[in-house]
Amino acid sequence: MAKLVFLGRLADVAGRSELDVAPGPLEAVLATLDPALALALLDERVRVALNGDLIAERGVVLGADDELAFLPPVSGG
Amino acid sequence: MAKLVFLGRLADVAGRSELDVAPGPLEAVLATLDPALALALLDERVRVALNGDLIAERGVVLGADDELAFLPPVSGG
Amino acid sequence: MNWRSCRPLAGAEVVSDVRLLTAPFDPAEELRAFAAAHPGAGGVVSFLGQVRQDGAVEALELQHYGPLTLPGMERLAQGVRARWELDGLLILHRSGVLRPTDPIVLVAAAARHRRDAFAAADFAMDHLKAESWFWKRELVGGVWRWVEPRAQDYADLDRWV
Amino acid sequence: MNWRSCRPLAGAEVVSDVRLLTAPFDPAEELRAFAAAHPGAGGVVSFLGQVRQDGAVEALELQHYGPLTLPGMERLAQGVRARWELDGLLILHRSGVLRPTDPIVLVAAAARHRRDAFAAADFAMDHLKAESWFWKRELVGGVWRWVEPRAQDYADLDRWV
Repeated sequence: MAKLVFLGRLADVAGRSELDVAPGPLEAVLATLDPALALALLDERVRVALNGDLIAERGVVLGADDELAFLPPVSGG
Repeated sequence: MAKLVFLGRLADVAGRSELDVAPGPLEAVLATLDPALALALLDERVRVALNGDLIAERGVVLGADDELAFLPPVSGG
Repeated sequence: MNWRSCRPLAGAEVVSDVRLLTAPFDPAEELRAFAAAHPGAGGVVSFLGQVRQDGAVEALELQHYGPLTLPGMERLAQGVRARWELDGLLILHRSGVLRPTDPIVLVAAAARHRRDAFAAADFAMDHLKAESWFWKRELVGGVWRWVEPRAQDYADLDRWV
Repeated sequence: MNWRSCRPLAGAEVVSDVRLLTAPFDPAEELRAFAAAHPGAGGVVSFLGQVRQDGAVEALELQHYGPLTLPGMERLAQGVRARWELDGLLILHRSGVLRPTDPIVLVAAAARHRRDAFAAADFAMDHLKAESWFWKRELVGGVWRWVEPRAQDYADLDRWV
Protein backbone atom coordinates (compact mmCIF):
# COMPACT_ATOMS: atom_id res chain seq x y z
CA MET A 1 0.00 0.00 0.00
CA ALA A 2 1.02 3.63 -0.51
CA LYS A 3 0.54 6.14 2.27
CA LEU A 4 -1.01 9.60 2.30
CA VAL A 5 0.01 11.97 5.15
CA PHE A 6 -2.14 14.95 6.12
CA LEU A 7 -0.57 17.85 8.01
CA GLY A 8 -2.18 20.66 9.96
CA ARG A 9 -5.84 21.36 9.24
CA LEU A 10 -5.86 18.74 6.47
CA ALA A 11 -5.75 16.06 9.18
CA ASP A 12 -8.97 17.52 10.57
CA VAL A 13 -10.61 17.42 7.16
CA ALA A 14 -9.45 13.83 6.68
CA GLY A 15 -10.37 12.83 10.23
CA ARG A 16 -6.95 11.20 10.47
CA SER A 17 -3.29 12.03 9.94
CA GLU A 18 -2.44 9.11 7.66
CA LEU A 19 -4.30 6.95 5.16
CA ASP A 20 -3.18 3.81 3.35
CA VAL A 21 -4.29 3.74 -0.27
CA ALA A 22 -3.86 1.46 -3.25
CA PRO A 23 -0.88 2.39 -5.47
CA GLY A 24 -1.60 4.13 -8.74
CA PRO A 25 -1.86 7.59 -10.30
CA LEU A 26 -2.57 10.31 -7.74
CA GLU A 27 -5.57 11.44 -9.74
CA ALA A 28 -7.12 7.99 -9.37
CA VAL A 29 -6.24 7.88 -5.66
CA LEU A 30 -7.92 11.22 -5.01
CA ALA A 31 -11.06 10.04 -6.83
CA THR A 32 -11.52 7.36 -4.15
CA LEU A 33 -11.50 9.92 -1.30
CA ASP A 34 -14.29 11.92 0.23
CA PRO A 35 -14.87 14.79 -2.21
CA ALA A 36 -14.45 17.46 0.49
CA LEU A 37 -11.05 16.00 1.40
CA ALA A 38 -10.00 15.67 -2.25
CA LEU A 39 -10.94 19.32 -2.80
CA ALA A 40 -8.93 20.44 0.25
CA LEU A 41 -5.89 18.47 -0.96
CA LEU A 42 -6.08 20.10 -4.37
CA ASP A 43 -5.95 23.64 -2.89
CA GLU A 44 -3.13 25.37 -4.74
CA ARG A 45 -1.62 26.61 -1.46
CA VAL A 46 -1.13 22.99 -0.37
CA ARG A 47 2.35 21.71 -1.20
CA VAL A 48 3.21 18.07 -1.74
CA ALA A 49 6.21 15.99 -0.68
CA LEU A 50 6.95 12.53 -2.07
CA ASN A 51 9.05 10.43 0.31
CA GLY A 52 10.30 13.57 2.03
CA ASP A 53 11.09 15.62 -1.07
CA LEU A 54 8.94 18.51 -2.20
CA ILE A 55 7.58 18.00 -5.71
CA ALA A 56 6.18 20.66 -8.00
CA GLU A 57 4.26 18.35 -10.32
CA ARG A 58 1.22 16.49 -9.03
CA GLY A 59 0.97 14.09 -11.93
CA VAL A 60 2.69 11.43 -9.82
CA VAL A 61 2.08 7.68 -9.81
CA LEU A 62 2.27 6.23 -6.30
CA GLY A 63 4.27 3.03 -5.87
CA ALA A 64 3.64 0.45 -3.18
CA ASP A 65 5.98 1.98 -0.57
CA ASP A 66 5.59 5.64 -1.43
CA GLU A 67 4.61 8.26 1.14
CA LEU A 68 2.88 11.36 -0.16
CA ALA A 69 2.48 14.24 2.30
CA PHE A 70 0.07 17.16 1.90
CA LEU A 71 1.42 20.35 3.48
CA PRO A 72 -0.84 23.36 4.04
CA PRO A 73 0.75 26.79 4.60
CA VAL A 74 2.97 26.76 7.68
CA SER A 75 2.31 28.77 10.83
CA GLY A 76 5.27 28.00 13.03
CA GLY A 77 7.14 29.60 15.93
CA MET B 1 37.97 71.90 50.39
CA ALA B 2 36.64 71.31 46.89
CA LYS B 3 37.21 67.95 45.23
CA LEU B 4 38.50 67.05 41.77
CA VAL B 5 37.65 63.56 40.43
CA PHE B 6 39.67 61.95 37.64
CA LEU B 7 38.11 59.16 35.57
CA GLY B 8 39.72 56.62 33.26
CA ARG B 9 43.21 57.41 32.02
CA LEU B 10 43.12 60.80 33.74
CA ALA B 11 43.48 58.99 37.07
CA ASP B 12 46.73 57.50 35.76
CA VAL B 13 47.99 60.94 34.73
CA ALA B 14 47.06 62.33 38.15
CA GLY B 15 48.42 59.33 40.00
CA ARG B 16 45.18 59.30 41.99
CA SER B 17 41.45 59.26 41.40
CA GLU B 18 40.54 62.21 43.62
CA LEU B 19 42.26 65.36 44.80
CA ASP B 20 41.19 67.90 47.39
CA VAL B 21 41.90 71.46 46.32
CA ALA B 22 41.32 74.93 47.71
CA PRO B 23 38.06 76.52 46.51
CA GLY B 24 38.30 79.19 43.82
CA PRO B 25 38.13 79.72 40.07
CA LEU B 26 38.91 76.52 38.12
CA GLU B 27 41.58 78.38 36.18
CA ALA B 28 43.40 79.15 39.44
CA VAL B 29 42.96 75.58 40.68
CA LEU B 30 44.45 74.13 37.49
CA ALA B 31 47.45 76.45 37.81
CA THR B 32 48.39 74.72 41.07
CA LEU B 33 48.47 71.26 39.44
CA ASP B 34 51.28 69.45 37.68
CA PRO B 35 51.38 71.01 34.20
CA ALA B 36 51.06 67.60 32.45
CA LEU B 37 47.90 66.89 34.44
CA ALA B 38 46.48 70.37 33.82
CA LEU B 39 47.10 69.91 30.09
CA ALA B 40 45.35 66.52 30.08
CA LEU B 41 42.36 67.98 31.92
CA LEU B 42 42.07 70.79 29.38
CA ASP B 43 41.82 68.33 26.42
CA GLU B 44 38.72 69.37 24.53
CA ARG B 45 37.49 65.75 24.44
CA VAL B 46 37.37 65.71 28.24
CA ARG B 47 33.94 66.61 29.56
CA VAL B 48 33.28 68.09 32.98
CA ALA B 49 30.57 67.43 35.56
CA LEU B 50 29.95 69.72 38.53
CA ASN B 51 28.27 67.88 41.42
CA GLY B 52 27.00 65.19 39.01
CA ASP B 53 25.71 67.51 36.29
CA LEU B 54 27.52 67.93 33.01
CA ILE B 55 28.51 71.54 32.38
CA ALA B 56 29.46 73.06 29.06
CA GLU B 57 31.27 76.11 30.43
CA ARG B 58 34.57 75.65 32.23
CA GLY B 59 34.66 79.14 33.69
CA VAL B 60 33.39 77.78 36.99
CA VAL B 61 34.26 78.90 40.50
CA LEU B 62 34.57 75.94 42.90
CA GLY B 63 32.86 76.29 46.27
CA ALA B 64 33.96 74.54 49.43
CA ASP B 65 31.80 71.41 48.94
CA ASP B 66 31.83 71.21 45.16
CA GLU B 67 32.90 68.07 43.30
CA LEU B 68 34.25 68.57 39.80
CA ALA B 69 34.71 65.40 37.70
CA PHE B 70 36.85 65.16 34.56
CA LEU B 71 35.46 62.60 32.09
CA PRO B 72 37.54 61.38 29.16
CA PRO B 73 35.77 59.70 26.19
CA VAL B 74 33.90 56.60 27.32
CA SER B 75 34.75 53.06 26.22
CA GLY B 76 32.10 50.93 27.88
CA GLY B 77 30.43 47.58 27.32
CA MET C 1 12.32 11.74 21.61
CA ASN C 2 14.52 14.59 20.38
CA TRP C 3 16.27 14.89 17.06
CA ARG C 4 19.64 16.52 17.30
CA SER C 5 21.89 17.79 14.60
CA CYS C 6 25.43 18.84 15.40
CA ARG C 7 27.39 18.82 12.21
CA PRO C 8 30.52 20.86 11.60
CA LEU C 9 30.65 22.98 8.48
CA ALA C 10 33.45 22.23 6.07
CA GLY C 11 36.58 24.04 7.21
CA ALA C 12 34.98 25.46 10.32
CA GLU C 13 35.99 24.50 13.82
CA VAL C 14 32.60 25.31 15.20
CA VAL C 15 29.27 23.60 14.86
CA SER C 16 25.67 24.66 14.72
CA ASP C 17 23.42 23.17 17.34
CA VAL C 18 20.04 22.56 15.72
CA ARG C 19 17.38 20.55 17.53
CA LEU C 20 13.72 19.70 17.11
CA LEU C 21 12.40 19.01 20.61
CA THR C 22 9.31 17.07 21.55
CA ALA C 23 9.70 17.64 25.29
CA PRO C 24 10.01 20.85 27.35
CA PHE C 25 13.40 22.53 27.47
CA ASP C 26 15.06 25.10 29.72
CA PRO C 27 16.10 28.16 27.70
CA ALA C 28 18.16 29.65 30.53
CA GLU C 29 20.31 26.54 30.86
CA GLU C 30 20.61 26.23 27.08
CA LEU C 31 21.87 29.81 26.89
CA ARG C 32 24.27 29.27 29.76
CA ALA C 33 25.80 26.28 27.97
CA PHE C 34 25.85 28.08 24.63
CA ALA C 35 27.65 31.15 25.98
CA ALA C 36 30.13 28.93 27.84
CA ALA C 37 30.77 26.94 24.66
CA HIS C 38 31.85 30.10 22.85
CA PRO C 39 34.25 31.93 25.21
CA GLY C 40 35.93 33.69 22.30
CA ALA C 41 32.72 35.42 21.26
CA GLY C 42 32.25 38.82 22.82
CA GLY C 43 28.51 38.82 22.28
CA VAL C 44 25.55 36.47 22.27
CA VAL C 45 22.17 37.56 20.90
CA SER C 46 19.20 35.37 21.62
CA PHE C 47 15.51 35.24 20.84
CA LEU C 48 13.19 33.28 23.10
CA GLY C 49 9.62 32.71 21.98
CA GLN C 50 7.22 31.49 24.65
CA VAL C 51 3.52 30.65 24.68
CA ARG C 52 1.87 33.91 25.63
CA GLN C 53 -0.20 33.86 28.79
CA ASP C 54 -3.08 36.03 27.64
CA GLY C 55 -5.96 34.37 29.47
CA ALA C 56 -7.56 33.09 26.26
CA VAL C 57 -5.25 30.45 24.80
CA GLU C 58 -5.29 27.36 27.01
CA ALA C 59 -2.78 25.36 24.99
CA LEU C 60 -0.92 25.40 21.74
CA GLU C 61 0.05 22.46 19.57
CA LEU C 62 2.87 22.47 17.07
CA GLN C 63 2.95 19.72 14.49
CA HIS C 64 5.96 18.91 12.37
CA TYR C 65 6.65 16.49 9.54
CA GLY C 66 9.70 14.32 10.26
CA PRO C 67 11.18 14.10 6.76
CA LEU C 68 11.08 17.88 6.23
CA THR C 69 11.14 19.85 9.47
CA LEU C 70 14.57 19.20 11.00
CA PRO C 71 16.32 19.06 7.60
CA GLY C 72 14.78 22.45 6.82
CA MET C 73 16.05 23.88 10.13
CA GLU C 74 19.51 22.54 9.33
CA ARG C 75 19.51 24.18 5.92
CA LEU C 76 18.45 27.44 7.53
CA ALA C 77 21.37 27.18 9.97
CA GLN C 78 23.80 26.63 7.12
CA GLY C 79 22.41 29.65 5.30
CA VAL C 80 22.82 31.81 8.39
CA ARG C 81 26.39 30.62 8.92
CA ALA C 82 27.25 31.37 5.32
CA ARG C 83 25.84 34.90 5.55
CA TRP C 84 27.40 36.11 8.82
CA GLU C 85 30.65 35.44 10.61
CA LEU C 86 29.59 33.59 13.74
CA ASP C 87 31.34 31.64 16.45
CA GLY C 88 28.24 29.59 17.10
CA LEU C 89 24.57 29.22 16.24
CA LEU C 90 21.81 27.58 18.27
CA ILE C 91 18.34 26.81 16.90
CA LEU C 92 15.89 24.94 19.14
CA HIS C 93 12.22 24.49 18.27
CA ARG C 94 9.49 22.63 20.13
CA SER C 95 6.91 20.32 18.63
CA GLY C 96 3.93 18.90 20.51
CA VAL C 97 1.42 20.34 22.97
CA LEU C 98 2.56 23.40 24.96
CA ARG C 99 1.00 25.36 27.80
CA PRO C 100 1.15 29.12 28.49
CA THR C 101 4.68 30.29 29.40
CA ASP C 102 6.24 27.15 27.85
CA PRO C 103 9.21 27.99 25.63
CA ILE C 104 8.56 27.40 21.91
CA VAL C 105 11.71 28.48 20.16
CA LEU C 106 15.19 29.61 21.13
CA VAL C 107 17.65 31.04 18.64
CA ALA C 108 21.08 32.29 19.71
CA ALA C 109 24.03 33.59 17.74
CA ALA C 110 27.52 34.09 19.19
CA ALA C 111 29.87 36.41 17.36
CA ARG C 112 32.91 38.58 17.73
CA HIS C 113 30.96 41.53 16.33
CA ARG C 114 27.66 42.52 17.85
CA ARG C 115 26.02 43.49 14.56
CA ASP C 116 26.59 40.01 13.11
CA ALA C 117 24.98 38.35 16.11
CA PHE C 118 21.91 40.61 16.02
CA ALA C 119 21.40 40.21 12.28
CA ALA C 120 21.90 36.44 12.34
CA ALA C 121 19.37 35.87 15.13
CA ASP C 122 16.87 38.22 13.52
CA PHE C 123 17.21 36.56 10.11
CA ALA C 124 16.95 33.07 11.60
CA MET C 125 13.74 33.97 13.43
CA ASP C 126 12.10 35.54 10.39
CA HIS C 127 12.82 32.43 8.34
CA LEU C 128 11.82 30.00 11.08
CA LYS C 129 8.49 31.81 11.43
CA ALA C 130 7.62 32.03 7.76
CA GLU C 131 9.30 29.04 6.18
CA SER C 132 9.90 26.21 8.60
CA TRP C 133 7.63 23.17 8.48
CA PHE C 134 5.45 23.64 11.55
CA TRP C 135 1.69 23.81 11.82
CA LYS C 136 0.17 25.45 14.86
CA ARG C 137 -3.22 25.21 16.51
CA GLU C 138 -4.58 26.83 19.63
CA LEU C 139 -7.00 25.59 22.26
CA VAL C 140 -9.44 28.39 23.06
CA GLY C 141 -12.59 27.81 25.08
CA GLY C 142 -12.03 24.08 24.82
CA VAL C 143 -11.92 24.17 21.01
CA TRP C 144 -8.82 23.63 18.89
CA ARG C 145 -8.42 25.97 15.95
CA TRP C 146 -5.64 26.14 13.38
CA VAL C 147 -3.58 29.30 13.20
CA GLU C 148 -3.35 30.77 9.73
CA PRO C 149 -0.07 32.19 8.47
CA ARG C 150 0.25 35.92 9.10
CA ALA C 151 0.95 38.41 6.33
CA GLN C 152 3.47 40.04 8.70
CA ASP C 153 5.59 36.90 8.64
CA TYR C 154 5.98 37.13 4.87
CA ALA C 155 6.65 40.88 5.10
CA ASP C 156 9.43 40.18 7.61
CA LEU C 157 11.09 37.85 5.10
CA ASP C 158 11.15 40.53 2.43
CA ARG C 159 13.52 42.56 4.58
CA TRP C 160 16.33 40.14 3.75
CA VAL C 161 15.95 39.91 -0.02
CA MET D 1 27.24 46.98 46.57
CA ASN D 2 24.74 47.13 43.73
CA TRP D 3 22.64 50.07 42.65
CA ARG D 4 19.20 49.10 41.53
CA SER D 5 16.59 51.12 39.74
CA CYS D 6 13.07 49.79 39.36
CA ARG D 7 10.85 52.71 38.68
CA PRO D 8 7.53 52.48 36.87
CA LEU D 9 6.93 54.87 34.00
CA ALA D 10 3.95 57.15 34.32
CA GLY D 11 0.85 55.32 33.18
CA ALA D 12 2.67 52.05 32.57
CA GLU D 13 2.06 48.90 34.59
CA VAL D 14 5.49 47.60 33.85
CA VAL D 15 8.88 48.67 35.08
CA SER D 16 12.34 48.72 33.65
CA ASP D 17 14.96 46.82 35.59
CA VAL D 18 18.19 48.82 35.37
CA ARG D 19 21.15 47.88 37.52
CA LEU D 20 24.80 48.82 37.83
CA LEU D 21 26.55 45.81 39.34
CA THR D 22 29.86 45.72 41.16
CA ALA D 23 29.83 41.95 41.69
CA PRO D 24 29.50 39.02 39.25
CA PHE D 25 26.00 38.16 38.03
CA ASP D 26 24.41 35.12 36.40
CA PRO D 27 22.93 36.08 33.01
CA ALA D 28 21.07 32.78 32.61
CA GLU D 29 19.23 33.22 35.90
CA GLU D 30 18.55 36.89 35.15
CA LEU D 31 17.00 35.91 31.80
CA ARG D 32 14.96 33.15 33.39
CA ALA D 33 13.50 35.61 35.90
CA PHE D 34 12.95 38.27 33.24
CA ALA D 35 11.06 35.93 30.89
CA ALA D 36 8.99 34.62 33.79
CA ALA D 37 8.17 38.18 34.85
CA HIS D 38 6.65 38.90 31.43
CA PRO D 39 4.39 35.93 30.62
CA GLY D 40 2.27 38.06 28.30
CA ALA D 41 5.21 38.78 26.01
CA GLY D 42 5.58 36.34 23.17
CA GLY D 43 9.22 37.14 22.63
CA VAL D 44 12.33 38.08 24.54
CA VAL D 45 15.45 39.32 22.76
CA SER D 46 18.65 39.51 24.74
CA PHE D 47 22.23 40.58 24.26
CA LEU D 48 24.92 39.19 26.52
CA GLY D 49 28.39 40.68 26.38
CA GLN D 50 31.14 38.71 28.04
CA VAL D 51 34.88 39.22 28.46
CA ARG D 52 36.38 37.49 25.45
CA GLN D 53 38.77 34.66 26.18
CA ASP D 54 41.34 35.36 23.49
CA GLY D 55 44.50 34.31 25.30
CA ALA D 56 45.85 37.87 25.46
CA VAL D 57 43.62 39.86 27.79
CA GLU D 58 44.12 38.67 31.36
CA ALA D 59 41.57 40.97 32.95
CA LEU D 60 39.38 43.92 32.19
CA GLU D 61 38.42 46.75 34.48
CA LEU D 62 35.36 48.91 34.06
CA GLN D 63 35.19 52.17 35.94
CA HIS D 64 32.04 54.19 36.45
CA TYR D 65 31.21 57.53 38.02
CA GLY D 66 28.44 57.23 40.58
CA PRO D 67 26.61 60.51 39.96
CA LEU D 68 26.38 59.91 36.19
CA THR D 69 26.53 56.26 35.23
CA LEU D 70 23.35 54.72 36.65
CA PRO D 71 21.25 57.86 36.02
CA GLY D 72 22.44 57.73 32.39
CA MET D 73 21.43 54.05 32.10
CA GLU D 74 18.01 54.93 33.51
CA ARG D 75 17.53 57.72 30.98
CA LEU D 76 18.50 55.32 28.22
CA ALA D 77 15.90 52.84 29.46
CA GLN D 78 13.23 55.53 29.43
CA GLY D 79 14.17 56.48 25.88
CA VAL D 80 13.92 52.87 24.75
CA ARG D 81 10.54 52.43 26.41
CA ALA D 82 9.25 55.59 24.75
CA ARG D 83 10.40 54.44 21.32
CA TRP D 84 9.11 50.85 21.24
CA GLU D 85 6.13 49.08 22.73
CA LEU D 86 7.65 46.74 25.28
CA ASP D 87 6.36 44.58 28.10
CA GLY D 88 9.65 44.81 29.91
CA LEU D 89 13.23 46.01 29.63
CA LEU D 90 16.31 44.79 31.48
CA ILE D 91 19.66 46.59 31.47
CA LEU D 92 22.47 45.20 33.62
CA HIS D 93 26.06 46.44 33.44
CA ARG D 94 29.09 45.42 35.46
CA SER D 95 31.67 47.73 36.96
CA GLY D 96 34.94 46.60 38.54
CA VAL D 97 37.56 44.01 37.60
CA LEU D 98 36.42 41.15 35.36
CA ARG D 99 38.12 38.00 34.12
CA PRO D 100 37.77 36.24 30.75
CA THR D 101 34.27 34.74 30.26
CA ASP D 102 32.80 37.01 32.98
CA PRO D 103 29.55 38.65 31.85
CA ILE D 104 29.86 42.41 31.30
CA VAL D 105 26.45 43.50 30.10
CA LEU D 106 23.01 41.98 29.68
CA VAL D 107 20.20 43.74 27.86
CA ALA D 108 16.82 42.09 27.34
CA ALA D 109 13.58 43.35 25.83
CA ALA D 110 10.24 41.56 26.14
CA ALA D 111 7.54 42.43 23.66
CA ARG D 112 4.40 41.20 22.00
CA HIS D 113 5.96 41.83 18.60
CA ARG D 114 9.31 40.34 17.74
CA ARG D 115 10.51 43.32 15.70
CA ASP D 116 10.06 45.68 18.66
CA ALA D 117 12.10 43.43 20.93
CA PHE D 118 14.96 43.10 18.44
CA ALA D 119 15.12 46.82 17.70
CA ALA D 120 14.91 47.83 21.35
CA ALA D 121 17.75 45.53 22.44
CA ASP D 122 19.89 46.56 19.48
CA PHE D 123 19.32 50.29 20.13
CA ALA D 124 20.00 49.92 23.84
CA MET D 125 23.30 48.15 23.18
CA ASP D 126 24.48 50.71 20.64
CA HIS D 127 23.80 53.52 23.09
CA LEU D 128 25.26 51.71 26.09
CA LYS D 129 28.46 51.09 24.13
CA ALA D 130 28.92 54.58 22.79
CA GLU D 131 27.31 56.85 25.35
CA SER D 132 27.18 55.32 28.81
CA TRP D 133 29.65 56.51 31.43
CA PHE D 134 32.11 53.63 31.65
CA TRP D 135 35.85 53.63 31.18
CA LYS D 136 37.56 50.39 30.32
CA ARG D 137 41.12 49.16 30.64
CA GLU D 138 42.67 45.81 29.85
CA LEU D 139 45.43 43.86 31.53
CA VAL D 140 47.73 42.47 28.83
CA GLY D 141 51.12 40.98 29.64
CA GLY D 142 50.80 42.26 33.18
CA VAL D 143 50.29 45.86 32.03
CA TRP D 144 47.04 47.79 32.27
CA ARG D 145 46.16 49.91 29.26
CA TRP D 146 43.11 52.07 28.65
CA VAL D 147 40.82 51.14 25.78
CA GLU D 148 40.10 54.00 23.42
CA PRO D 149 36.57 54.49 22.05
CA ARG D 150 36.06 52.78 18.70
CA ALA D 151 34.88 54.64 15.61
CA GLN D 152 32.52 51.70 14.98
CA ASP D 153 30.65 52.50 18.18
CA TYR D 154 29.83 55.98 16.92
CA ALA D 155 28.92 54.62 13.49
CA ASP D 156 26.48 52.20 15.15
CA LEU D 157 24.76 55.15 16.82
CA ASP D 158 24.21 56.90 13.53
CA ARG D 159 21.92 54.08 12.42
CA TRP D 160 19.22 55.37 14.78
CA VAL D 161 19.25 59.05 13.91
